[in-house]
Amino acid sequence: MLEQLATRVTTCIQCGRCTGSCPESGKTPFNVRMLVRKKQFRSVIDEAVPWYCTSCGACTIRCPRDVKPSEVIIELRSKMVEDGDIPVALQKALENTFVQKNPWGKSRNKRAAWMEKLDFEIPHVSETESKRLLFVCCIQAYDPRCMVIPANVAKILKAGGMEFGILGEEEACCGNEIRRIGESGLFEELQEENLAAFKEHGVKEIVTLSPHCMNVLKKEYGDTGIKISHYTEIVAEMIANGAITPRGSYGKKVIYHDPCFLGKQNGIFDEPRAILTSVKDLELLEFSRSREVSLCCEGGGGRMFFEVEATYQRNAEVRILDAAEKEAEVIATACPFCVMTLEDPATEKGLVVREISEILTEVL
Amino acid sequence: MSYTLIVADVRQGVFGEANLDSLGIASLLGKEVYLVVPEGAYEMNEKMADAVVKVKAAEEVFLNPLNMGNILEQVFGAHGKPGHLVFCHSSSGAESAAYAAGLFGFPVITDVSGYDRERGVFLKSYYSDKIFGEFKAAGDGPCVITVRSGSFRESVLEKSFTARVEAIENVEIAAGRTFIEYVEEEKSDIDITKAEFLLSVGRGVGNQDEIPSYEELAGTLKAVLSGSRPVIDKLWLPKARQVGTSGKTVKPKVYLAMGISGAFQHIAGMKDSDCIIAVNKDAEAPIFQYAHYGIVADIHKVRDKLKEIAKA
Amino acid sequence: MNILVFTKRVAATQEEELRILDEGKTVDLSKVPFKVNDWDNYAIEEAVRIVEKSGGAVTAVSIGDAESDEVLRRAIAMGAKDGLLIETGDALHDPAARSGMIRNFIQKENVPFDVIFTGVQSEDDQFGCVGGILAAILKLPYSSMVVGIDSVEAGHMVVRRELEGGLQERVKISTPCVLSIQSGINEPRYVSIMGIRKASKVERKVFKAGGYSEGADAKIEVVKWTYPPKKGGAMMLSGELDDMCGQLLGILKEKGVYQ
Amino acid sequence: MEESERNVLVVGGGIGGITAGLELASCGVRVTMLEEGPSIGGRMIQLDKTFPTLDCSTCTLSPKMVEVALQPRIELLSWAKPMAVKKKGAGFTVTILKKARHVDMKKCTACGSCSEGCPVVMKSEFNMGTGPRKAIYIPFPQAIPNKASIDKRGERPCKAACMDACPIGTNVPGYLKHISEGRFADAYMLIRATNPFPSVCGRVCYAPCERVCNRGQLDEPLAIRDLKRFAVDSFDLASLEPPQVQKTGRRTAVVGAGPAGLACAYDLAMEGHDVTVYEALPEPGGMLRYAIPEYRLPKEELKKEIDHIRKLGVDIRCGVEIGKQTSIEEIKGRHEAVFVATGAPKGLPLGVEGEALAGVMDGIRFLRGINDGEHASPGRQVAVIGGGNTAVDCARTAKRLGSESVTLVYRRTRDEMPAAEEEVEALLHEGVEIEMLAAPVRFHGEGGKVTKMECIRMELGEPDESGRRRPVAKAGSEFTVSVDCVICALGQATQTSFLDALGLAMGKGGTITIDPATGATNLEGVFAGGDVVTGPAYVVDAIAAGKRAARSISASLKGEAISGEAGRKIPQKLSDEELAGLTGRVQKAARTAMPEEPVDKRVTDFREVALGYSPEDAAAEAARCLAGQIEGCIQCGECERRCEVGAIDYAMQDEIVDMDFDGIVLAPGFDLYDPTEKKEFGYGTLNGVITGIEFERICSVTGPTGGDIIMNGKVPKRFYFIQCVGSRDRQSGARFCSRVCCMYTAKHASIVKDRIRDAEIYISYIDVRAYGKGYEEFYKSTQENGAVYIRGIPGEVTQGENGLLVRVEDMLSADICEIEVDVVILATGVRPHKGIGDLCEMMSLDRDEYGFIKVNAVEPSKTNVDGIFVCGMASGPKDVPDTVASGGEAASRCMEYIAKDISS
Repeated sequence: MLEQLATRVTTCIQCGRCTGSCPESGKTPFNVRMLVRKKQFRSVIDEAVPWYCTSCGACTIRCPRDVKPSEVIIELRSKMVEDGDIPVALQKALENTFVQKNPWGKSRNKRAAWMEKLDFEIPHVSETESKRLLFVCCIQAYDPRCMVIPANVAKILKAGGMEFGILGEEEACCGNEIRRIGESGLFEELQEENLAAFKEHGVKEIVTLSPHCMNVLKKEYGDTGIKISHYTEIVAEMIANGAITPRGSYGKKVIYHDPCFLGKQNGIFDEPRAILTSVKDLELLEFSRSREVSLCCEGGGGRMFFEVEATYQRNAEVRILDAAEKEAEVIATACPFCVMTLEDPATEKGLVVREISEILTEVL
Repeated sequence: MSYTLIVADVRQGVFGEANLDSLGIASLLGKEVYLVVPEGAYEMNEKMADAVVKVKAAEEVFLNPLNMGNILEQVFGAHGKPGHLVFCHSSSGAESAAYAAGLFGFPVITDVSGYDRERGVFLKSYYSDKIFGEFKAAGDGPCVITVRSGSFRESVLEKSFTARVEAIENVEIAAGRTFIEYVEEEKSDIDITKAEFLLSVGRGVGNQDEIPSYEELAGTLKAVLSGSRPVIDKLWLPKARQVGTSGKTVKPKVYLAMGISGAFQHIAGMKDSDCIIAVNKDAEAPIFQYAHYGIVADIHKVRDKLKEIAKA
Repeated sequence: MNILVFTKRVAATQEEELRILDEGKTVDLSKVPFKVNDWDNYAIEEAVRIVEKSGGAVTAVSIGDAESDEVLRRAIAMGAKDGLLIETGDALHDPAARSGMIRNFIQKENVPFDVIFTGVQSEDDQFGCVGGILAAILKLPYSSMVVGIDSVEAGHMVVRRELEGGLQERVKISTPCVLSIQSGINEPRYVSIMGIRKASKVERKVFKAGGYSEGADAKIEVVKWTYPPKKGGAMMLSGELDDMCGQLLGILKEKGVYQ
Repeated sequence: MEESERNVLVVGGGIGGITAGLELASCGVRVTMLEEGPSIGGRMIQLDKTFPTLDCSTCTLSPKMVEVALQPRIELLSWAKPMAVKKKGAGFTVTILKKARHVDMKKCTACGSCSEGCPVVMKSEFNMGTGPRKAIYIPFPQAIPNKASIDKRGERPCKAACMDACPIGTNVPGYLKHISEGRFADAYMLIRATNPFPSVCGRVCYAPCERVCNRGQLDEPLAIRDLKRFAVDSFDLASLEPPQVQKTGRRTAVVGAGPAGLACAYDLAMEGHDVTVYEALPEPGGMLRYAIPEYRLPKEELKKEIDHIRKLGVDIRCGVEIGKQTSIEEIKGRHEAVFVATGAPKGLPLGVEGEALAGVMDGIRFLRGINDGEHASPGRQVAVIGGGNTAVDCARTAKRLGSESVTLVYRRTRDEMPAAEEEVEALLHEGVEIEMLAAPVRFHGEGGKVTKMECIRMELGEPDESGRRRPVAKAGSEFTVSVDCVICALGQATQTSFLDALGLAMGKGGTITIDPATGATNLEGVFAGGDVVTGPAYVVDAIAAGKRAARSISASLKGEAISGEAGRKIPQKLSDEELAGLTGRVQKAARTAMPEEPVDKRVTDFREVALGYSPEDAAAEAARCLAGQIEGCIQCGECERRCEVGAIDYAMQDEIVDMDFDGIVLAPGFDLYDPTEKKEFGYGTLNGVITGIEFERICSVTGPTGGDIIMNGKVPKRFYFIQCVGSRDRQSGARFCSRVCCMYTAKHASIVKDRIRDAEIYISYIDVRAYGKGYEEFYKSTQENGAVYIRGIPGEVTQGENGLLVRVEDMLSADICEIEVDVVILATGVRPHKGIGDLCEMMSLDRDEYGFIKVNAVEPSKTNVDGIFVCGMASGPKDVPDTVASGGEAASRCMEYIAKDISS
């Protein structure tokens, strides 16, 4: 069971830092401070509003009173989920997750289909000595654009001499987004299912591909005793200790976009950059809004599955314009959701979005 | 069992094309073909059946499944029970077929899209066409079937003579259900999920000024214009026209995508369309992986050419 | 108004690649997840909305194996008062057999109802007949493809049926009656896991199917399962612009969307 | 109460401590006041104005500070803090640490010249880092005590052997420090302080400093000479105006315009004396001008240096040959002192048969010809005899003039060659061959022209008096080579015949005998130095000799005794332990190579070979200096050199003393919250985001800009103040209100309005806490003066196109605003002083939940320990008036306590 993260709405002093931090405030009707206020007074909340939250976490990180506004949003959503007041697209994602254990409703039987791209076999984690699990995550198991990521990371880890296995069809959605959508019951089921699988196969260590999985496994699965890392942490270390050396050259100007769940929320800023700077001829640029103040791409908090009714300039587009201004040729990131949201506007501007593992695989 | 009885699919005075499928399977079944239609000015080729039974009743009465029992009883009374009772797999056909099967205790096989004459088995879709079942009625009694539109048209055999005409004079009208009126669907804005043919445009249209000319093409082709997110985001088309996870999920018969590269969210909203045709100048565009037909070309040129040919 | 709604647990095959086993005798569903039939979901939602508005109770009934309890819990979570399971081990492919069993059950158990809702069809077999046959054998008025219930009065309802090409017909139907509910009639509410867990506390009655099979024999049989004819990837149209556009219009014509 | 023997310790010299201390002293108590830093004044002295009257903070506080200094019953110990406290009866024994300030307070006159010369630039704590200070400094002009102190934070990891090795004691660590931190002009001026020829030494010095550089023990020695060259290259000497010196009217003469003579002339001129230099050759510069080839020392560079000397007023008269146009007696008669530095201009003959043949020439003459502009090739096959720098210069020059083959013939081996190693290296690179262990014995000629050279093989025998092994001819090993030119560069001799009339004492080889400590000859008023004394030697030695003579001459002109220079220290090497200690601490880094003209290009002309460093390379190379690895004083000795009263004492040690007190008043003050962790505000990453106290310094008349609000060289127009940064903040562990920020922000806003009329001012607040008399009114008038108060704290500050973008919800309208400004000022909250933990531990004091010293609610200066009282922010946030009140309260409570002690 997930330990209930108690929010502290009553301690809110209405300083407004949350709204000022929020990537959705101003351009959408979403005002997180106001929602907290309404929660304080138990006032009626417009049903459409809580769904704008991208769960980037900036409000919670910056709240001086530890009110945890992003958790307040989850609480509001939970209530709405229980009442069934939930956008249809999200409803579909939840129902799909219920049936197929992934929000896209893709066949669970094809959860390991990404391996077809590999020229080597990855054993089931139970067959490994290290009991080190590569946790693939739904989007990377199914989306054709993202399926290359597990394949690339597998190649890189193998090159670095690391043993690992997968759960294959036994893996269920990590539930990070499900919890953020407010479906706590479903989240618990996923958590139980995954934990049971971890336990059954004696998993000792988990390498995640998506920062979203890492976040939930690390922070919201309770004390599992399992070491959880993002693959960039592992790979950066491999590069540092010489286990792998990027040999090829990548003569491009690359700008790195910090994913919220990797950076802001989990403090992993340097490892992805270390990987990129280890590549010959790669010129690493920085957004003026980077690291802790990186702009959210709006892919989190369920926003991957549905888009709000709003006509405003999307953050992904803002991001791409910023990248173009810095004369970047490639936008690198370390999160599949960021890849998906950034790619569309990037293509329009003639820029390329690459997950870090894609760049590394190219030069390995 | 010497004949096949077809219940005609009619609506608002029109003898629909779908009847050709009923006539087609009847030809395959190889027995005399009887066609039951309401009396009225229906345009049809009367050489397709051996006999046409004209029911002297209003079309609405004919289409009410509760009345179908009485009509059929009168046919059976005159000719005995048919070998097969054929309906179109349409809104009314399927309704009346089921009701009739229940009423007379006939076996029923619906949505038939094939018939193996040798083995006498009907092919019926299962699991959204992922599997087909070969079905056969138990026993030798009459069997109700509904046929899938477009499945048997080619098998229609024109008879060498005009069908003989019979009539049913009085139909007992059931009280349980009465027709009130036809309702055109509300047209405040077009519901793209209901359209059979969508012409969908994407980022590839380039700019807003091009939109009217695609609207024009949609008009010419009698398609409904829809769009992918970038087009909606830029307010070139109203939000209600958006196809994709953030817009509507559509399953038209034909989805003609022009200048849409095929973002994942978009694909999710249209992949179940019966027929997807993609036009894009980028041969590598992901949409081609989902399309049934593809054209690699400049979409504006294709647009102009289509208009030109269609108008000619 | 008491509404009896039939709900079925079906294989969620949309994303699956199905395999036929035993030379066409069986379809392998062992690794396929199950879910509630989509049309039934709309039917339950509509029923619940009616009773929420004008009183009465919704009773959900499912024919299937013990696992079908899941769809009953779901229906209860949506607002049904009771859940009844007619437990049977065999898959009933014949709608006539299903309908017969339902008639026997209703009559034998004296299940009270004012209206019976079914989904237009079930996702697996796509017969779309249970409602129609059931109405006929219960001698009740029937309407399928219901996309709107405009009014519910004492003794009758006014409903809208979906026809082709965006056309609808409005009919008056006297109650009791059987209605087959078309998808899109409403937007079914989301049923949260918490909701389902709460629903689990409501008792569901289980009846063994064997007691209701008299006169409900199958009238059709499956001879063999086959795969659909293979479809390739995108067929790329080639040639000059003229040719390609000509072919395109040809396809449109063939698909019946353009004359 | 009468004068008692009561003693009270006051810890902390802020306004609280000052108040308490003065109160106690005025009651006859002896007060010892400990201040941890260099001066009392605390936070208040950093403020520009005080609230709400906008009185000048310095004007209010500095009289009180002076009172502390003048109050005879107060003993002020700066750089001091308590280490341990023991109860002793009703009183306490306190162990006090007095940190060494390395300046003798009794001697220091606060003249400031030490700070002026110090090469170590640090951030001024007083100015909150908005301005610089030096490693030796007085924190601000009103400081009490007003004495310099040295910020010596670590032992210098090397021993500055470079300075000891340099004949003119160049402050090498000092100028390297300047270069490593980008202050190239400062570096140049520091070099110039002891060296009138930086440009020459930056090119041709033999760099004894590098030979002893202790970095060499770790990896490679610093490129000290090349860095000097860099400093020279980055400075435009022509733009340097010579200092205005007080003329003495004393007349001095220098004979010989070589490096020794000119160095002497320069220093004499700097002392204000009239100097006339007599030079026989047409141009000044001596060997620098006539012997060193252009590719090593461009004439233009030398000319700049000499021009500067002329600019100083030195009269250089060229083409004046003593004994022809004038005589030495005449010169001596016209001047009060004469420095003879005529060098060693004469080439030594080889003394073998055939030396008179055409094609056999003297090296010095050859080079002089080239330097005069002759560019004819000396011959096709050239042999250069000798192994010194002159020989090497001759050979490389011959190569450049197009000689097909150039061979250096040397009696010993390469190891014994006196020429600089890198010169020999360059020579080989450029294609000159060295014929070692060979010496010419005879030249053969045809038609009076040399055609062949006969040599004999040598072998090395016993070492001679120079320590080098003596070459011995191997009989019968003669061999002959074809040559058409032989350049002899065996050595040089002085030419002193024109001095004969004076009767100078002469040594062997025609050199003048002097007192090596002073440069004085046997004749009064006549000094000598350079090659004429030593025989041919290095440039820097000549400069040193000139400087030494100038010092002696100056002294003699003033009538002072001529004393020698204090004995030069012998360069020290690192011990093995010292070296081991360094190995872990200092990252190894190779010496940065000096870029050079490629060989194929350079041998075709006389362009300078060494190209000079880029600023980046120079800074990186200079940063290798071990002295620069420590923070604070690098012990370069510059202050010591400048301090006229000898107050500098590097060796001063910390002191620990025990003292007895009857009571203690604690006033350690507070710290300000460091907003770096609030990344969203960009403090430390965005230019223009500063804290309130930093802004206070920028506004202050005693601040780095003298009170003009200037940031990044511009007057900012748009200001954004963010309140409650680190206050009422659970995340940073301080839920309390800091009490002062609302009002100091209002004060800042009104200061800005006062100084920048058209300023736009935004103030983000949660609620404005303006309690008490005059506060609310002040807040109101700030608003009325145009400061826009926005209810809501910004979520983030980011870099916008034309400034900083502040993103904030204006909560009264729920609008999200993005406001572009030039400056964002964070009203950081207060925190308990970082030393308070130690203090409480040693005194067994309780602390409250926030870490302040816990006090009794109704007697707010009483701690849990009898006899220890507290005032000011140490017990919680207070503004200035409250702190003053609490200081008084603490003093009276303490008086009460010690009086009880007396009466009992």
